[in-house]
Amino acid sequence: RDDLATYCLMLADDALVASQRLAGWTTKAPELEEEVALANTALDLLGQARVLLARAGHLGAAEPFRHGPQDAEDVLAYFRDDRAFRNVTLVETDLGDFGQTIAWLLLLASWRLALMQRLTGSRDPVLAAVAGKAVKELTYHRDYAAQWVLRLGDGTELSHARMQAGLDAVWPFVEELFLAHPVEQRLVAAGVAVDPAALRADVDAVLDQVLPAARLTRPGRPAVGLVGGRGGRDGVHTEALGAVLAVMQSLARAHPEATW
Amino acid sequence: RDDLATYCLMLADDALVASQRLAGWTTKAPELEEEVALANTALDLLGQARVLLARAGHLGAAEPFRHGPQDAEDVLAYFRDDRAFRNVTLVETDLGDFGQTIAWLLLLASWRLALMQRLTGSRDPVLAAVAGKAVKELTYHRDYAAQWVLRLGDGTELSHARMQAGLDAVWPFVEELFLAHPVEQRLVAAGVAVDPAALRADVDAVLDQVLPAARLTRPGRPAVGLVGGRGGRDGVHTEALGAVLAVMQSLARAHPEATW
Amino acid sequence: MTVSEDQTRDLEADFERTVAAEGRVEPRDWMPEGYRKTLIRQIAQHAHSEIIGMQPEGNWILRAPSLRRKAILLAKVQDEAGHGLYLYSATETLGVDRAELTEKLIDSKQKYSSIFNYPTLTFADIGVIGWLVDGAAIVNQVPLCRSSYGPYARAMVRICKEESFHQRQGYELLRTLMDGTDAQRAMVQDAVDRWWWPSLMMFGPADGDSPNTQQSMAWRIKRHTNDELRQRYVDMTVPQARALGVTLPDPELRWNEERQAHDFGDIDWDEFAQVVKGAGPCNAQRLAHRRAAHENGQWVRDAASAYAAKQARRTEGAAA
Amino acid sequence: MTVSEDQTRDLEADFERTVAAEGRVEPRDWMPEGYRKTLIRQIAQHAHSEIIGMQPEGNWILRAPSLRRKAILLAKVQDEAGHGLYLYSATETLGVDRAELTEKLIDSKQKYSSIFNYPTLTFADIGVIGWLVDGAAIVNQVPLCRSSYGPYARAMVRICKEESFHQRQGYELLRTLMDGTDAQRAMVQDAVDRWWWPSLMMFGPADGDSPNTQQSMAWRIKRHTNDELRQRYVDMTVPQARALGVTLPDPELRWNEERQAHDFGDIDWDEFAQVVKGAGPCNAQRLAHRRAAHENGQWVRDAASAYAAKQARRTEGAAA
Repeated sequence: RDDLATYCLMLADDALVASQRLAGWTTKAPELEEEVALANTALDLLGQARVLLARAGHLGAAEPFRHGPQDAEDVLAYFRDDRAFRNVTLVETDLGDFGQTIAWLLLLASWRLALMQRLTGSRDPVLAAVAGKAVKELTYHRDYAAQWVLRLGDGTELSHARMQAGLDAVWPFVEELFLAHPVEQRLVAAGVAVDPAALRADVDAVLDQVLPAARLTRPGRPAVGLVGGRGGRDGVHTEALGAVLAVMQSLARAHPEATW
Repeated sequence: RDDLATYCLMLADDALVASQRLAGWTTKAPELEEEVALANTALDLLGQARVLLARAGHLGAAEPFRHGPQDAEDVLAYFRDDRAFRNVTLVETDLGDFGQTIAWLLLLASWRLALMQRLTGSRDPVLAAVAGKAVKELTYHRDYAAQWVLRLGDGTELSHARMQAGLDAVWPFVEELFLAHPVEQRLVAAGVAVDPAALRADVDAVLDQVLPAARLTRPGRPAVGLVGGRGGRDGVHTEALGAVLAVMQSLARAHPEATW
Repeated sequence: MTVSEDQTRDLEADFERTVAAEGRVEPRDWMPEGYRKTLIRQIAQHAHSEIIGMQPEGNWILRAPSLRRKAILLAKVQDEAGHGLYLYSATETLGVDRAELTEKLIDSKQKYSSIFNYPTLTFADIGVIGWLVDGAAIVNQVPLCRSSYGPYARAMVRICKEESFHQRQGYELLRTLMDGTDAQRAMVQDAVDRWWWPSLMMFGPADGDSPNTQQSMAWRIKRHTNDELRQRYVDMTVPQARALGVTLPDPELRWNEERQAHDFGDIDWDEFAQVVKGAGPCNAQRLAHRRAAHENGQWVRDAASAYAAKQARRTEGAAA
Repeated sequence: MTVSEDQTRDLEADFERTVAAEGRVEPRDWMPEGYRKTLIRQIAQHAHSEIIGMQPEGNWILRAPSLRRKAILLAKVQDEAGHGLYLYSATETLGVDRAELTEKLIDSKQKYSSIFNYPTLTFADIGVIGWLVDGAAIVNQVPLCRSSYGPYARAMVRICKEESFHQRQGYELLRTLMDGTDAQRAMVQDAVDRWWWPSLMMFGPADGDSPNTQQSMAWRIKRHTNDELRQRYVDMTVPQARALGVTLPDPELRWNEERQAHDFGDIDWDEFAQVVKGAGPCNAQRLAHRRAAHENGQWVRDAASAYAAKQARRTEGAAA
């Protein structure tokens, strides 16, 4: 039960933090169509996060952080410190320019899509249902990102360089996506969770199709190291997450007794 | 007494917010000497802010915001919302690139120096003493900024364009520096405060000396308007301040019962 | 092909008949140059307002204090981008494209609603923008659903539907805050104090100072004068304010039994003039933000064009 | 002017005598090429460490939870920039300038202390960096105050003085937190858990794996082996940890009566190797940040040079 709550937090935090990062593009996108598409992607991820946080809340995950009358989803989103967030560090990285954002989205959406596709077969019916809806959304996100990878990679000389630089910048965070946390390992054994290691082939297949068509090179940069063997799933994040949460949580924490 | 506390907050908040903005340059300056100089300026302003906040605290200004055991200066810095900050809006603006930062610093330091020079004659001995120390610091800040305005304005074509653009960007916030708030007006009558309107000539004298030498044009852009007649001194700020304080106050507010 | 003077006269008569009979003018129809220009100016200004209007609300997306409010706000701002898209499409039917209008906006050659030159200082501002600003927009826009120009009228039908949804969400947020803590209630009153007068200015100058109104009404682009709409808005809003429990910041506001309408105080037309001419609290910020987004996106738009051109050549090559 | 082999031999003998007699080598003195290169590499690496080391601490300046701590932290980071300045000046006496070394840092051709490739995750990390990281740095650096190369030795005297001030401030912050709330105490223990092992790695590879140590010691650039210094650091730190009330995360750590020193567990040399070769938690971030600052500042440095050149021409013109 604790494991399941933690697993819900992992999947929720990935979506919540990614949504927060994407929402930072609002009013700054290169074209109105992108404004709409990025906001829509942020909204889809926020929706996934909310269902999963609510589920974690039902399993008791919000209680240690509760000081006021808020719903569990808000207690978990606004009153946990960064060390209690369980997201992979990829989602918390600064998104850089539009090229880097697109690289980030291609990797994130391909990986999460592969995860959610397998999760539709989970023995946990709630997770299976969440995954079913998420698959449709993530398929759209991945295809949107792939289209832009092609346009930027095979567009102008400048866009090619920036697209490659964006891919290089996010690459060190990819390896963590395939590491299994002990909680995941236990839930995989129980038929509830998905083994992250199994997702590598799916992500590779997307990259093998998209990168050559976009004239991009698969980066060779080393993965970021863990801190004493611990990473985002253990609450050991990059320095970026603290700053993201400082902004996100500021108003809610200024009024700990309020609901909105 | 309330007026005096408010006046201390005005002068303190100008320095505190400016210091926070300048501190944002740390590890990002164009050269190590600038790293040291900008940090030093931020430190001087922070020092001025602390003395003035402590004074406001002695006059009771911190009590409405107190929820924990912190010193008055920290209660005032960390537990007031942006609407209770009394700084002019110039200090809260995004500093942009190094050219804009230098334009901002030239204007801020020239104005605050003129203010502090006059404040050394205040009937309030604490303010007079604070001003005496600040004059030395601000003279250095102004001269540092003026030197860079010359280098950038009369450097390369690119630096000239960026220096002019930086000056243009901060210009709309200058007019507010010379508006007298009713609190100031009352304290001017009592011989305690400085009339902001009287500072214009001093600032103009600096600009008349520096701008032509740097081949820069005095901008013609209109001043930013007030909101229903109210500005920073009334707690009506730009959208920038909320974001600055969200970050600045995040950790202190996460531990309202702690001291550090 | 040129058109003779006789033909022009016939076309003009047709146009006048269509408009007078409440018919719709469509893109392929002949229309007077003044009508076309007036429409382009008005629709572009409306489109720009949607796009610039995303900024004051966007200011709070990252800090929205609950996930539900974050989702609502993000969806609303996304809708505004969508409104901008329809409206720019409507101007395209009149022969000007989005890129051209964006340049005009950025160069300050076309305007947007001056309400968006005020800052959003607290989260209650989000509710008040929904209630008052969207409310005023709806009063302005509902008659435009019957505008004589077909594409504009159809865009407005869709936009008005979404705007009233947004207005209800804004009001619901304010309801929640008024039922909340003292600090939340104070936040709402403060926001109302700041937005009330600017919302009255959204209807434009008083009728005596609005030279274009008569022609626009004759062309059935506009259907009511600025002052008529302003009065309708005040009369609609006063009971809502009462229900909410907030005070509108106008000591002269009272019911006039004789007129069966509310009297209200004088608008500060100097402030209005200042904001219109570019010296409002946020004019420089809004335009600089939009300009930066546009310039930072140039390389992306260039890449998309280059890629499309390559693809077209490839398809051609494959077909040949 | 070339130097004959005889002369070189004489100079070399002079140099060896000076070094053996604990004398100081000064910039104008002859020195072997290997000595010069070793010094440049070591001083540059030290300078780079000061500059990169500003980043993990800089991460908390804007969020420092009291104004006093903000001032202390800002002053400390400023001191580090100052240390960078002295050290780059010391390399200039050896014939390489700062710009060249900065390029080498940015291109990953020179290293910096790998400790700065770990993230600062809470404000307690600021205290622990002061206590453990500056503490380890001092143990490393105090002997360098007697380095055979004069400018380096003098820079180190000043730097060590400031470092011990920083170390005391770090310890004092931790004292305050340990006297504070449960959350603050937990924060300190968590930070100690993360920084202890990396701080042991600051002394470099075990003596058996450190090929350059012998030559550096002969030249009196270094005075103790890595393992000697590491042991001194452990022995110094254990009682401080006890006084503070934190647990060092090493179950094998215990006093060895026979050795009159602490035994401690095995360092994870694989992790050390990973971080050194660029795959630590923050290597990419630290270098990208430094590179961005350097590139964004190029136009400013260019302007300063252009202005200085103009001024020089003006002065010349006036003099002629």
